[in-house]
Amino acid sequence: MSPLHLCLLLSTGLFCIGLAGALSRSNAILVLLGIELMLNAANLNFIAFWRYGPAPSAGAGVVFVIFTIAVAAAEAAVGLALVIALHRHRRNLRLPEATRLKG
Amino acid sequence: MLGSGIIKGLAVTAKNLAGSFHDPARYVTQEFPEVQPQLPENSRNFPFLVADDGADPMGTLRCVACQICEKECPPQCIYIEKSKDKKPDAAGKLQLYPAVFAIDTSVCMSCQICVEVCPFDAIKMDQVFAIATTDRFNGLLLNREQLAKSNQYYHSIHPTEATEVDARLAAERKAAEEKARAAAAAKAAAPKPAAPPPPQPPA
Amino acid sequence: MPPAPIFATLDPDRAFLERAPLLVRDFVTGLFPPSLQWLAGNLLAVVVIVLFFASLFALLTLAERKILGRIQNRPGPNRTGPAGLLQPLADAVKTLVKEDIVPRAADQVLHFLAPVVLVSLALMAFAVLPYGRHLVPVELDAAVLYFFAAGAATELAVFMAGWASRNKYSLLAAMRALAQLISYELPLLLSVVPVVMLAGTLSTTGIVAAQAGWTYGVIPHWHVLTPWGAAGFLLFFVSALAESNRSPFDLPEAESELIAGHLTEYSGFKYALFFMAEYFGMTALCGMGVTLFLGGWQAPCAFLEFIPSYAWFFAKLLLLLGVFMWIRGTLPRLRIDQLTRFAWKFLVPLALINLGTAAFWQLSAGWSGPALQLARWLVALALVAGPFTLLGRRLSAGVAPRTYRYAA
Amino acid sequence: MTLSVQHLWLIPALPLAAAAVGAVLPRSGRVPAASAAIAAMGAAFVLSCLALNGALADPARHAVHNFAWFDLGHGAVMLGWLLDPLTAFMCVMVTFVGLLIFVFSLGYMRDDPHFARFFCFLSLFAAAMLGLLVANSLLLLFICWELVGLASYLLIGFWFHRPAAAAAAKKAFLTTRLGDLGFLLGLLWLYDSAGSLLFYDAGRGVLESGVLAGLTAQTVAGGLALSTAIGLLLFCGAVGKSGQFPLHVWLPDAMEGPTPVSALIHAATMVAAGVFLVARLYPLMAADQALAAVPVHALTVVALIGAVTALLGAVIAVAQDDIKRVLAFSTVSQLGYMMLALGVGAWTAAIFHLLTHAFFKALLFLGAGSVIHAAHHEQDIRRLGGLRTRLPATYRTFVIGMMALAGVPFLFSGFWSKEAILHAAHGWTVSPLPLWAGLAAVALTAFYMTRLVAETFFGSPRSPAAAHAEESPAVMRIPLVLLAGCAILLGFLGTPAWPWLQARLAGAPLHGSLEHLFEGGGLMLLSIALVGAGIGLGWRFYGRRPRASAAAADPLAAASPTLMAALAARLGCDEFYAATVGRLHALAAAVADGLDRWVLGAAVSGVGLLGQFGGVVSRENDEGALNGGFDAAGAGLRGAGRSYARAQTGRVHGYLRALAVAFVVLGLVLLAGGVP
Amino acid sequence: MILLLALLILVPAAAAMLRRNLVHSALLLVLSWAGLAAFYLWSGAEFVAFAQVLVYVGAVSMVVLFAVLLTRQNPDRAAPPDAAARLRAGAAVLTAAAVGAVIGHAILATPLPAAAGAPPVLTVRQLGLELMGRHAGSLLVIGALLTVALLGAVVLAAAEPGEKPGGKP
Repeated sequence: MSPLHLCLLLSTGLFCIGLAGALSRSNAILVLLGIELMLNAANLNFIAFWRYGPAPSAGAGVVFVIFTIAVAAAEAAVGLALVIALHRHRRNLRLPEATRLKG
Repeated sequence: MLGSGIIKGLAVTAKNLAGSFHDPARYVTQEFPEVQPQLPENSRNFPFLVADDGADPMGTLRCVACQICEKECPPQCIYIEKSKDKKPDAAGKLQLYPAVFAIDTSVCMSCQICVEVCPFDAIKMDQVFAIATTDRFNGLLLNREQLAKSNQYYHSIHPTEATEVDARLAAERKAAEEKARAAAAAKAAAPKPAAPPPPQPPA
Repeated sequence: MPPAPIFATLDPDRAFLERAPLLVRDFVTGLFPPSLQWLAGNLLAVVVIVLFFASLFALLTLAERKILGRIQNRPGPNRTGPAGLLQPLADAVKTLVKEDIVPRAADQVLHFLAPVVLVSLALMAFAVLPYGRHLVPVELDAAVLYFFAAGAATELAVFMAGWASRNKYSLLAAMRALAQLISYELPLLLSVVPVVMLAGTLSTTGIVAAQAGWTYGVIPHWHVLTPWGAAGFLLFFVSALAESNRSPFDLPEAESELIAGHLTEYSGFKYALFFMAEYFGMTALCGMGVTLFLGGWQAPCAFLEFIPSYAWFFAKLLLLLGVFMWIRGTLPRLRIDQLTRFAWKFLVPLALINLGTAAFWQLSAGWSGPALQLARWLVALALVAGPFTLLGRRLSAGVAPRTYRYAA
Repeated sequence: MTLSVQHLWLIPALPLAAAAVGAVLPRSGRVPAASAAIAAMGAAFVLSCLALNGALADPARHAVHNFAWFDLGHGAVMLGWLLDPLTAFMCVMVTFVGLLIFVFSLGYMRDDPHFARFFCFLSLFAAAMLGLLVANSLLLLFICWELVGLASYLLIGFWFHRPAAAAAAKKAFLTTRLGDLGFLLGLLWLYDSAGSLLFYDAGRGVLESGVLAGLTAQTVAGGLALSTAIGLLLFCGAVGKSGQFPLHVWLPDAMEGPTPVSALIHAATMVAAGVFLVARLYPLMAADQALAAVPVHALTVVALIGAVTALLGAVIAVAQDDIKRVLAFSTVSQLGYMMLALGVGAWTAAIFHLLTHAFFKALLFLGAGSVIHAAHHEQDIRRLGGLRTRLPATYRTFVIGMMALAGVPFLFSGFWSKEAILHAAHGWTVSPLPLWAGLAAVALTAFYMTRLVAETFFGSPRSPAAAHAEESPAVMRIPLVLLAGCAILLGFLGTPAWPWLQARLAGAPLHGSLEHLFEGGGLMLLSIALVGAGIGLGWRFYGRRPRASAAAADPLAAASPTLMAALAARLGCDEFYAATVGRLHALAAAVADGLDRWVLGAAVSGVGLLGQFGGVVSRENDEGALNGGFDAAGAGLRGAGRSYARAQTGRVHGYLRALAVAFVVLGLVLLAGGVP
Repeated sequence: MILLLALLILVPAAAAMLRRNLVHSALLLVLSWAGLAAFYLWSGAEFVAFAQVLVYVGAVSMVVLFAVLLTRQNPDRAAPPDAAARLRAGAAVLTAAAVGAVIGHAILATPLPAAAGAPPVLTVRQLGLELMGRHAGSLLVIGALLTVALLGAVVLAAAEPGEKPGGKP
């Protein structure tokens, strides 16, 4: 098993933890954090492939991670603003009860 | 412009910083144990008992243990026990004297009420301030011997006030003496009818 | 730059004093077997940094108290040891033996971790400062980023301290402190960006190297001596004051009003650690300011190069720290609304405009001839001074000097 | 003085900047918005003239300036500008006509509260059109193409508070979108097979022989050459944009927009875009001509669709009563002519007709606008009449436009361009249908235009509005006069005796001599005779005895009521679409509905996936149906939508879980399928 | 080394998802993010590592903590998990395990190149040229996205005009 395998497995583990958290927790903040973890797992993959990939000098992996981090920051800002708005309207953050947008 | 005030302020403090090294006006601290402060005459701290004679303070306390100060003291820091016997005071009159006179300076609040109420000018305010001690229970509880200070000392710390007090005491004593002399004279003249008493106003 | 300096100088790379720290390092690492020498070198750097800055911290506390005293026409601590030099030691002993009180409801682990995290993060920032010609503990390509990353992480510790105390005032104060730290991080970073832009590198050694050289041998090429650099330095300096919770931005602690804010529930050595971290942060920020704007370890004049570079660095560092103390002795504390308004309505716009000024400076680098040079300076100065005046006028609009009716 | 190709972008950029200015101005910024738009258009016109000057210096050359837009994989996506006589002539035409329309709008839209917004949209529209013209990349062309669609949507629906206008805008947008779907597919296919979307790129462009040879060498399903298949897909876009049968239904409805918009859309820009596209891609479309073994040539399809459209439009126009609708169907018909010309191989003739048509159709529309403006927004020709004396300037210019459109011989531009097309159709060997359709349309055009003029301007006013009409202000009259002049003069640029325009467009040397003037004299005589017949018949029916009142029956309808009713109903195209496509959609929606209800008891994730699938199906149906009737579809759509909505529980976890499960299933399928 | 890093990343992450106290969760996640930064550092992606610290440890964590406090998440008052929550947790773990199994199998089944030598060197200058050159368009888009997201967040989180600053209890 090569180090790349290990890195990818690590990323899988992180992704699954994030997924399990996002699915199981009812608190909107934790769901967001779970999603952040999944994003991080994706970043980890980019770096791993950049590190062990065929053309590391290209730097595309790193650039992509930088973009992902920026997007994740934006996502966190907007997501948490939504959380606050949700709290303002419902006085709690339990997602299973937030079904007002149901069609 | 924004910031000009800040610069002015910085200039002031910089002047202070630099001036503290050469300008005595900008370095006002007196280093205490080495340099004793010149206290102004009106400064006061804790009470002490005035003794007329520094050589025998216990014998010449002005205090007659009337206990007015003990009663008036707001934080109740004065404790007095009267003597069983009497001693003659400076005027030669027999008076009680305090067998125990204690002030707890950890309680005293330096209000000077005791001084104000004392009819005998026996308790006055001291100027000592370095009375720190390592024993916080007994070290600050001053007894009669520690409290008694001579009239000279009183003169040295509050000269104006002490002179006034002395003058007043002297005047009182003189009045008392005169009165006593008059009384004595009256007593002496009483057997002699030739010496009529001064005209009495009608009762 | 004229090629021939007016004064003959000795080659700084070969001067004994210049190389002395390196020689010592080589000697010490030479005592270890070759396979462990890299480890020994790094450990040595760590030990030297920790010891040096810890003692600098001790001296700084003393110096600050002395300077504040002098500013207030008094001598400051002068009893413990000769001229009060042992005062820090006495303080240390005092904090060490003091009772360590932890509120019963507090989150024990976080309450303990907060000062530890804070100090370690504050210490980490020292790793990338170039202290001298070849004296940089870790040569990083993204050193500036590293520095501010470490600095940003300290906010976490503040939050931990406030939250773990389980005291609502601590928590509120921590949130206020965070609001301040986050607000001022923006102008701080924005004021650094022009430097990075013009030096073309994020490496601290590279930035120092970009400020090398003198015009006529006496005017150094430091960033602070350009219009954008001066403005950037001021912005950096003010933001650094706020970032390190120094007066007049010391609201988070505000000993006299808030019973030390998020530190209320701390006592003894933990409190001392917070104190230490504050000084470390201040020193590191000053070091960064020296590196970014004041030419790092470069000597101010060519003929002064015989003084070793690290001496110059520390001289500038101490100068900046002295100014910090001077300001503390001068200015009263701001209110929280004044504080945030100052950051968002004054510093951030100025920093953004300064970015444009720096870009102009960079683009006009090719202008030659006295007329064009003059034009370059005038335009850049106008770009700096105009917004400053206008924004300043807006900021101070409606604020008149206070009149004291009953004061002389 | 010339404009080099590197700076060609300035031409679309100027109106774009004007649009940006208009967009940020407040509602009260009427003067700055209008002056920015007109100034930008005027400057663009000057630049276009400079560009034309440069292009004519060497007409055979395709000057290009290409640059990388962004990197994608191993190559870069290239964009570029192209300057050749086709581009230059089109630019001059668009900017000139556009400028006049802008000026006209000053008067026409004077009282509108959203005056500034109107000019913003107009500028955007012009910018998109000009961008389309200067593009040297099919991708850039497509982008501008879509922008044109967007701007037309905004302009047609400018009076969006009127339901008819909003519906017309939607209809125009969605109908053209249907054609654009083909365009997009063709574009992607072309990129896939040619590896580039540049037209000319030093031998690597898709319109250059090397790439074309590769495209014709391959065949796809049905034996079509690859170039034919791609060409036909791209042609779909032109069909939609140029209002060709069967996607012509949006064009008459687009009359709901303000009249200057109609002039812009029908004369200069939007409809011309389709013709321009085919002309631009002519080498690609014609690439399969050399192949004998293919079942159908791309150009054959173009020619046949053009012929059908030319005839259909002319026939329907006979029975329309709205002044603008008559003109709209005549546009459909004329565009059919152009397509026909392209299809039979005479692309220069098509562009010649496009240019002449642009001028006289703009003239007619603006004239109609002037009539409408004067008659207090009365558009029904049965209620007009007698305006000859009340609006003398409008009448004169309108008649010139009518003569040009009808193809009155020798003096008017329409005659020469139409003649060129008929001549080319005559020479086409594949089928005689285009020629016949063209000739029939000639007669019909003359007939309905005579009807229009007679009904509008002769007789006596048949409504109070018409009776109180007053001549429009000078700002509206001057464009009319200028356009009328052009409608006459432009024809002489392309007479058979001196085909300067065609030669310049084709980059061929000019062989002019007077003896060519009456080349193919028989055909010309026939068409002159047909024109005369059309005008004569029209005058006989409508001119000699004007109708007495608005309610009086149409003389033609009296003769053949059924036919006339069918024509008035536009041959039932809309109804046909409603009945077929709309019903199909309703059926599909019902099926999806039933499926959903049936699945409802199963796992939520299943419902979610099916619902999404059903949603996609429904959306496809939607797009297919919207060009038909909206109403027929509405009920089914609502029902389907309600049941899809049930899958949208609003529970974030549900969505997430469905995603995860779907991912697992996908992974398992891939693993089982042996994909590592 | 990588196992150590994995431990540093996964254990806090898992613990964060299990804790009932939101502040603890957030702080544990910060630890996990720091571990990720260490991983990047180990991989030679220095810049990304510092960016990760700056953005996640410095900024995102702050935003999260602010959100936690602003929404008054009191750990003492949190309801104990009910049956539905337990069911959901079980389903979530199962789903995540299934996803993990599928990906893990896919990874293990893929023959990947053996270890490269030293970590690749990518200086900040190269990275900057890369960002400003080939990816300049994307950089602009990201910048616009960030701006819009920030404005949107401000609009979303700002108190509505009629609302009192403190809000209702």
